[in-house]
Amino acid sequence: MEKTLKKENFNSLITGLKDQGYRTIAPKKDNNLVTLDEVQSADEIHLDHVQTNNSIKEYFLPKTEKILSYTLEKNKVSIEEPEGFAVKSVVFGSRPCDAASLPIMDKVFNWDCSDKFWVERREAITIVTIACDKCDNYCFCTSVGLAPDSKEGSDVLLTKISDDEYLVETVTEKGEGLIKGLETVFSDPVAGTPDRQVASVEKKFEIDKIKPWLDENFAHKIWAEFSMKCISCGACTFVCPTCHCFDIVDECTMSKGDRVKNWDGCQFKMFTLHTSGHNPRSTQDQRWRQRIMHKFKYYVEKFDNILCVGCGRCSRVCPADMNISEMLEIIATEENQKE
Amino acid sequence: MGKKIGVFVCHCGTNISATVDVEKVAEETKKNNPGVSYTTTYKYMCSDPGQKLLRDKIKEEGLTGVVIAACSPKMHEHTFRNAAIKSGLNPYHVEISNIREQCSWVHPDKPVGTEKSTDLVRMMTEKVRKDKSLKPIKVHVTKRALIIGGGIAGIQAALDIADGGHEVIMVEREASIGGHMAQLSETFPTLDCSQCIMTPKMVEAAQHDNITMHTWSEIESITGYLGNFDVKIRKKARSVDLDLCTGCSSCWQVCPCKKIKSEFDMGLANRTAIYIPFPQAIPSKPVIDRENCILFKDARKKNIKPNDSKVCRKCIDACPIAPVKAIDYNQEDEIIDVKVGAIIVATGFRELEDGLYGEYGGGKYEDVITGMQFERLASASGPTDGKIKRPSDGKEPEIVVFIQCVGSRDPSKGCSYCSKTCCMYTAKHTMLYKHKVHHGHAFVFYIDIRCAGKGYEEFSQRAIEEEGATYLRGRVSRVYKKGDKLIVLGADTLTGSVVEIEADMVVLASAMKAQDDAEQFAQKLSIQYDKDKFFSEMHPKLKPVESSSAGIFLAGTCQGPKDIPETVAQAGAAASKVLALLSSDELEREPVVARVDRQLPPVFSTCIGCFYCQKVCPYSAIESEDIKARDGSVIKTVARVNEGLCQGCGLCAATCRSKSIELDGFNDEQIYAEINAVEFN
Amino acid sequence: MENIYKPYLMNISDIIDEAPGVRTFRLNFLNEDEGKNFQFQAGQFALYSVFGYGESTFCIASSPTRKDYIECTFRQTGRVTNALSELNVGDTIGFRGPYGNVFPIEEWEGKNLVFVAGGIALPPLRSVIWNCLDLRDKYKNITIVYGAKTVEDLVYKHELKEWNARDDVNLVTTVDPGGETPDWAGKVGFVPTVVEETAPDSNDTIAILCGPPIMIKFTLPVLEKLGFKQEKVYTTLESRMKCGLGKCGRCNIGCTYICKDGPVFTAEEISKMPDEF
Amino acid sequence: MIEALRKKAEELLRSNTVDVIYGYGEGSTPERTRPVFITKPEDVNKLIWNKYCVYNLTTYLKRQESRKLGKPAIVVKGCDAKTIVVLIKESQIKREDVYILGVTCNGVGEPLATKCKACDVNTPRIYDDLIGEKIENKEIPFDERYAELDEYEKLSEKEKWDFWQKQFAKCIKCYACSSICPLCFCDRCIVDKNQPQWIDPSAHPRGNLSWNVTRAYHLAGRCINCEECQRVCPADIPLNLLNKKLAKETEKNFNYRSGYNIDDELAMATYKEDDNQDFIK
Amino acid sequence: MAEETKFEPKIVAFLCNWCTYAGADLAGTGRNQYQANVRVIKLPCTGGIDPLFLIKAFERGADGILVSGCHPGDCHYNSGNYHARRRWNVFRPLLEFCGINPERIQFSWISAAEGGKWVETINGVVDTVRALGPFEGYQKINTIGPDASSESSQT
Repeated sequence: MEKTLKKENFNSLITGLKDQGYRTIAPKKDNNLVTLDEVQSADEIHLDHVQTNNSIKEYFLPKTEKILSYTLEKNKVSIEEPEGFAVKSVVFGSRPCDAASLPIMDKVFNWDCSDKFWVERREAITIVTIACDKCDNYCFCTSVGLAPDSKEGSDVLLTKISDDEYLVETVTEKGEGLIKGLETVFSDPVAGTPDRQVASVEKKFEIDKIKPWLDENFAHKIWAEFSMKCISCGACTFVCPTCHCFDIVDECTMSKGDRVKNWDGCQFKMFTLHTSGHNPRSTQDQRWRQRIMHKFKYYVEKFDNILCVGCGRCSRVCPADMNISEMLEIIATEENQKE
Repeated sequence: MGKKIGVFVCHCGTNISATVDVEKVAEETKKNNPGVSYTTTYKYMCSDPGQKLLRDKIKEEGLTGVVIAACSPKMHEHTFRNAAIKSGLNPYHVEISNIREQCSWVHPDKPVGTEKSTDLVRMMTEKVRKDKSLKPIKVHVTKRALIIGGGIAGIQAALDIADGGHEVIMVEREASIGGHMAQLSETFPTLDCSQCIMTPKMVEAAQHDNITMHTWSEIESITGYLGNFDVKIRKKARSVDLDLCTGCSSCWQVCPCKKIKSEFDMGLANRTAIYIPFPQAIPSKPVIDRENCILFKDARKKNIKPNDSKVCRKCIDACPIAPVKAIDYNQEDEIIDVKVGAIIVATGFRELEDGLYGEYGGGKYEDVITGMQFERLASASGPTDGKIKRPSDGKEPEIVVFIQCVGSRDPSKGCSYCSKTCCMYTAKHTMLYKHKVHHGHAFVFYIDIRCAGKGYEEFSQRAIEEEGATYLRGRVSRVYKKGDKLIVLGADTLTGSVVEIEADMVVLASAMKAQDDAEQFAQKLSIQYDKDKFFSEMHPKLKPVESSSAGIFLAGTCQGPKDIPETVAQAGAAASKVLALLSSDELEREPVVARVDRQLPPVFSTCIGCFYCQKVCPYSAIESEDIKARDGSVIKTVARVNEGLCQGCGLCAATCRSKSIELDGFNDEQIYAEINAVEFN
Repeated sequence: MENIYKPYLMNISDIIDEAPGVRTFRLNFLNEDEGKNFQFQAGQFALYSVFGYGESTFCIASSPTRKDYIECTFRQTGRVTNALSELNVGDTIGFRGPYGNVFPIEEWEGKNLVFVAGGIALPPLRSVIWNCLDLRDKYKNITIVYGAKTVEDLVYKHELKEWNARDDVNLVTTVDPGGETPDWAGKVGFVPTVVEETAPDSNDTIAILCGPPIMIKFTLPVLEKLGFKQEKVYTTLESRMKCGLGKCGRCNIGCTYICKDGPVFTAEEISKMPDEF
Repeated sequence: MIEALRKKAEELLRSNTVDVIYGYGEGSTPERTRPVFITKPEDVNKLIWNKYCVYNLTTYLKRQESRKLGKPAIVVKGCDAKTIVVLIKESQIKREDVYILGVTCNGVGEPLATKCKACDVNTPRIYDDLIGEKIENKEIPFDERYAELDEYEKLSEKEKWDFWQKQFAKCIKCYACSSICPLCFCDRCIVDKNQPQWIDPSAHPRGNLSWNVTRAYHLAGRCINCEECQRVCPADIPLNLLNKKLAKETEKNFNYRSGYNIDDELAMATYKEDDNQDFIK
Repeated sequence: MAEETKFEPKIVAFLCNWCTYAGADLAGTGRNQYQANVRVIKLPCTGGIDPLFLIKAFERGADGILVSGCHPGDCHYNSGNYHARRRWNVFRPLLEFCGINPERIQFSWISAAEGGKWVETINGVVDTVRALGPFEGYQKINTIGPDASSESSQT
C-alpha cells in the first residue's frame, strides 16, 4: 500500500497513535545529540540529522532489563516473572539501517529457543522508518548490501518526496494495519513518479571479499596493528544496532532481588575472563578480531547474515577514531590483491 | 557443610530483657535469618554456665558461626571468643551484637528496643556468614632491648632488663650518660645528694655485662615491628678512640680553647674543646667539640681533612697512648645496625629557654638564672663548689627571688600544663639557699603550691615555716636592673598589694618542655605525641607506659613532666613490660591485619601498585613486592602488607580504589553484609 | 511465552565435602512434576544459581541412569560458587538446563573406554562414567585414569574406592610428585605420563579426556603416540557462559558456541577450531 | 612545528633513544585526528599537529598493548603533560621510561574545548623536548578556572538532583570514560569486583549514580582536567563537571592542583592537621 | 491514617571502634536515652570508611548517615581520622553537587568520654533528617521499574 504523509500531519499521527494506545519513540534533540526517545508530540521530533546517537536496539534489547524478580525468605524463594515489558509502541523515524538490524537479530534470539523478551517486544513494536535523505562519511550501508531506503525490518517506510511530504510505503501487514487505523492522517499518493529524496551513500568495499579473507587470516598482523589505538571501551558495541551480547547478573537486597540482563561487549577484557584467571581473549587484538570475525564470518556461518548494517555509529563514537569501514576496505583490498 | 549460625540472646538479668523481648528476638532471628540454625536466650551468657552453654551448643549443633546478642563487645567479646576456641571454633566466627549499651539501656520502649535488637542481630548474623577463620599472627622475638636515652629513666630500665637476663643496647646522644639527674644538687624531699645516688647507677650500667652503651650516638632510623625492630645507630665522630683512651686527662689539660660554655654546668662554667662533660662522666673519656676546636675550624675554612691542619695539635701531642694515639681527628660518623625486640624511649626533657621571659630579664641579666642553673650553683661539684654566688660578680646573694610557673600553666608561652616538679624544687632551692646563706632571704612568687607526693607537703611546709622562705601568692610582672640589684615587681594577691623586692638574684622555675626534636623523633618511631610534643601513652589510665606503637614503651619525662621517683617507677614498669615481651620466643598478635589481593597467574594480584596505601599507612606497614616471571623479569610491582607492622586500622583498604586490599575481620564482604542487612527497604 | 531464563527451583537434599573447596550437592526438584519431566544425558551442563548472587555454569555430575536426583560438584572460585558453599541442606537454588550436547555413548557400545581426568575435572566425566558403568554390559574394558595435585585434592574418594574394588573397572589414580601421603597406594606422577604407562591398547578404544588446559595439552600427544585417532578422543570444554543458550555471545571459539555445539567435542573437532581457548 | 616534530621523532627513533612515538595522525575526517604509533623512522611523516589534536595520548601508557612496543616518546600538550606527573607520583611509570615531546598549544577543538578556556599550561610544565615556540604560561585566578561550575552550583538541591539524574539516565555503562582516562589504570576496576558487588553493574539509575559518583571520586585530587571522559562519552554526559567540582574542592580545601608539581604530596594520600572541618560536629 | 504518615527516618551510623563506639557505649552505661532510629556499624577507624559504604547505605534505604570518630589528635591509629576528614572534604561536596542534601550525611568527632555528645548528635541527626523527610530521590532509584532501563526511569 502506498500513501503520502504531510509533515503538518505528523502531529495528528502522533496523537492518533497515542489514542490507539501506542507509545511513540522518535528522534529527539537532547543537547548535542539526537536520540531515539519517547515523544509526546510531533514538536519534539527532530529529523534534521544523519543518524540518531542510540540505535533502535535499545527498544528491543534494553541496556538493562529484568528477566526475573524474586523474593527471598529463609529457605524459600518465590520467583515472579516480569510483566509489562513489551509496551505497544511505534518507532517513528528510525533509519533503514537500524530497522534492518532487527530481522538479523531475530535469528540469534530465536535460534533453537526463543528469548521472549526480544520476541514479545518485536511483536509489540511497529517500525516506521524514514529513508535517509542525507548521510555522512561514516555511513556504509551500501557496502553491506543495504541502502538508505532499504525496507528490511521496517513495517512502514517513509521517503521524503518534498520538503513537507513523505511517500508512505507499507512493508508488512503490521505496517498496513497501522496505516489503516489512521487513514485520515494520510493522503493518497501523488500521481506519477515521486521525487524520492534519498541520500547517495558511497560504496566503500565489496562485502563478498570480506569473509574469504577472514577465513584465511585468523592470525594476521593487521589485528594488532589496527587495534593498537583501541582503548577497550565498549562504546562501539553499545551503540551498534546489531551487537547483542549480554551479561546476566543478580542484584538484590536481603529480601528481594532481580535477575538482570545487561548489555555487555566483546571489547571488554572482563567479557571472557574465567574465574580461574584464564582469559581466552586477553589482548585487544584478539578482542578486535572477535568483533570483526563475529560480524562478518561467524554470524554468517551460523545464521547466513552479516551482523552489520553499515550505520557507522561505532566509528562515529570511537574515542580513538577506529573506523570499521576503513578496516573492511583494507581487508577487501588485500583480498582483491590476492586475486 | 554450609554455614550454621547459632544466636545466643542474653537477658543480662533484666538489663536487657526488661526493655527487649529477648524471646521474640531469638524467635524472629531463627525464623528469618539465613544460615541461622539455632537460637536460644539465656539469663547471663557471660556466666560460667552461659559460656558452657555456648561451648556445648557449638559442638552439639555443629555451629560454624556464633552471634552473641548481649552487652558491648568491649565487655565480653574476648570471653566468648575464648569459649569458642575451647569448642574448636575459630574465634573470628564469633560476633557480638550490642543490644545492651546501644539498645536496651537507651531505648525504654520495649517494642522499639525489640525491633532494633532484631535488626542489630540480623546485621551480625549476616556478617558472621562472611566471617573467615583467622589465625593469630606469630611474630618472632629478638631478645634484645633498645633504650634510647641515658638519663635516670634509661639507666633504670636498662639495669632492670639487663638484670632480667636480656641484652640491652643503650643510646645516649651526649658524651656521657647521666642526663639531668647527674646535674642536680640535692633531691627533694629527702635532700640526699643526687650524684651520690646517680653515679653508682651509672657505673653499674656501664659495667653490666648485658648492657652495650653507645654514647655520643643518635638513632638514625628504626624500622620493623614488635619483636623485630631494625635500628640504625649513628655513632657520631667523637675524635677519640674509646678503646685506646684511658681518660688520663692529658689532652684536655693542654687544650687552648678554654672559654667554651659548659653545657653540663648550664653555662655557668667553661670547658675546653676536648673535654669530658663532668668529672664523673661515663664513659670518662673525652670528646672533641668540633664546632669550637680551632683545628677543626681551620680545616673547615681551608676545606682540608682535619688531620692535615697544623693549627693546633696540642691534644694529640699530649696523648700518652702509643704507638697509635687515642685521638683521631679524621674519625667519621659510623652507622651501626642492631636488631632488637623492644624499645624503651627515655629521651627526657629540656628546660624552657629563659630568653622566652624577657620581662623577667631572662637571658638578659646574668643574675636571673633558671632552676637548673641554681642546681649547678648549689651542687658541691658545680662551678662554685656548692657555694651560692651570683654569676655576675660572684657575690653571695642576700635576697633571692624565686619565681614559679615560669612557662608552666602559661598557654601564651606554649606550656598550658603544669611542670609538676617546680613547686617542690623551688622549696628545695629555698632550703638549700638558706642552708648555705644563713642570713639570706628567699622570696617565692607562686600561683598555687602543688605538693602531691609522699612527704612533699611536709617538705614544702618546712621551707616556709622552718626555713623562713617568704611565699607570696601572685605573679611577677617585671624584673629590671637597678644598680647591681634586680628589682622584682610583683603582686601579692592575698593582700591585694603590689610588691617590689630588691633582689640580688632571681631564680626562674622554668617549665619542663619536650625535647626540641621530639616531633621528628616520634615520626621516626611512628609513635604519637601530644600537643606539647610529649610522647603519648597508649591509654592514659590503663596503658601508661606503652606508646601507640606495639613494642615501643615510654619512660620518664619524654612522656610528660615527672619527678625522679615517678620516672624511676615508670622506667621499672616499662622494663617489666619489655621483660614480659622478651620472655617468649614468639608473640601472638590479633590477626586483624590488612591483606593485598593475591591470585593465581596470570592475574597474580588486582593491585596495580599506585601505593596510595603505603602513603596513608600510619605504620609504614606496606611494602612493595615485585612479582617476577620465571626468567626474573618483573611482571608487576604490587603492595604487600607486613603483618608484623600492621595495626589493622583499615586506612589502606578505604584508600584503595580497586579494593585490592582488605582488612581481615572487617573485609569488604563483611562490611557489605552488615550494610545490606540494615534492610530498610 | 516461556521465559528461557527462568530456572527450576531445587532443594539441596545432601551435601558432601569432596576436597578442600570442592563440594557436591544432591538436588531435588521442588516441583515434583518438573522433576518427572526432566531428562538429560551425560555430558550436558546447567546453570546453577544462588538467588542474589547469580548463576554459575558447571556440568551435571550425576548419571542420567539415576533419575531421582541431580548432582553437581563445584569448586569455590567466584561469587556464585562461594555463595553456593554457604548453603545448607534444605536451602533452595535455581537450576537452568540441561544444556549442550552429549557424549555419544551409544556409538561407543562394544568398545573399550578409557577415561582420563585431572583434578576438579573428574565431575564432568563422572556422569558419563556412571552412565557406562550402569550399562556395564554394553562396553568392553573400562579404564579410569584420574590424577590430582595431592591425595587430599582427589574428589569422590568414596567412589574411587568403589571403582577400585570392582573388577570390571581398571582404576588408576595418581598424584603429582610431593602430593602423596605415607599410605598412598596409587601412583605418583603427572597424568600424561601415567596415561602413557597405563592406557590400554588404542585399538577399538575410545578415550574421554577432561582436565585443566595444561593436562589436555600434554595428554593429547601421548594419546596420539599410543595410536588413538583424533576422532576417537573426546573431551568437554568449559568457558565463561552467561545464558547457556547461544545468545549472550561470549563462549564461542570461532563460530562454535560451546554452550550449544558443545561442550563435548572430539579432538578432531577441536583441532579445527581457531586457537582461542 | 610539524616539521620540527617529525624531525625530532625521526632523530629519537634513529638514535634508538625510544622505540616508539605516540603521536597524532590524520583521522577519518579532516576534523578528527587519531593516535598513531610510529616505530620506524621512515614513518614519521604520519605525525601531524593541529587544533584537532584533542586526545590525551598518555592513556596509552597504561595499555599493555602499546607498552609492549617499548620505550615511548609521547607527544603531549601542556594539559596532557600533567598526567605524566601524576603517573610518576603514583608509581605507574618512571620518569626515565618515557620521553616527553611537549608541544606548545593555544587550544584545541572546534569549537574550542572547554578545557582550553582557562588554560595555564600552554607550554607543558614537564618535557624532554619542547616543540613550538614557548608560550608564557598565564596565571589564571581560581574563580575563572572554575567558572564553568557556577551555573550548576547555583542550582537548588532538587534542580541538581534532577539535572544529574537526567544525565546519568543516559549512561549505558560502556565505561568509555574510564577506559580513556589515563589515570583510571586499575587492572580491575571497582565495578568489576563482584565479591562484594559495591556498584550495581546495571545501567539503571541506581547503578549509574553509584558508578558516576565513584568514578569521579576516584579521580579526586588526581584528575588533571584533560576532559577525555567527557569527550568520549557516547551519551554526552558532562562528566568533567564532576571532576572539575572535585578539583575545585581539592584546591580550595587542600591548596592542591593535580599534575602541577611533582614534589607535592598527593592530596588524597596525605593530610594536614588543620584541614577544614567546618562540617564536622 | 495519621499513624501511617508518620515518618521515622532510618539512620545508619559508621563509628570508629575506639572513640565514638565507646562513647555510644558510655551513653548506654549512663542510661542516656535517645531515639532508636540508628543502626550502628562498627569499624576500627573512620579512616577505614570508604565512600562506597555510604552509597550502599543509601541504596539500602537509609534516609541519613552519620560518620563519627575520634577528635583530631585522638586517633588510635595516629592519623586515620585526618585522612578520613580529607576524604569527606571532597566527597561531601560531590554528593551535594549531585543534588544530595549534605544534611543527610553528617560527621562528628565524639570521644569515648562523650556519651552526652553521642546522644545529642544522634538525636540531632534524627531530627534533622526527620525534618527533611524520606530520601525520595534514592527511594525512587532503589526501586527498579518493570523495564529497568532509562525508558521508564526518565518519566
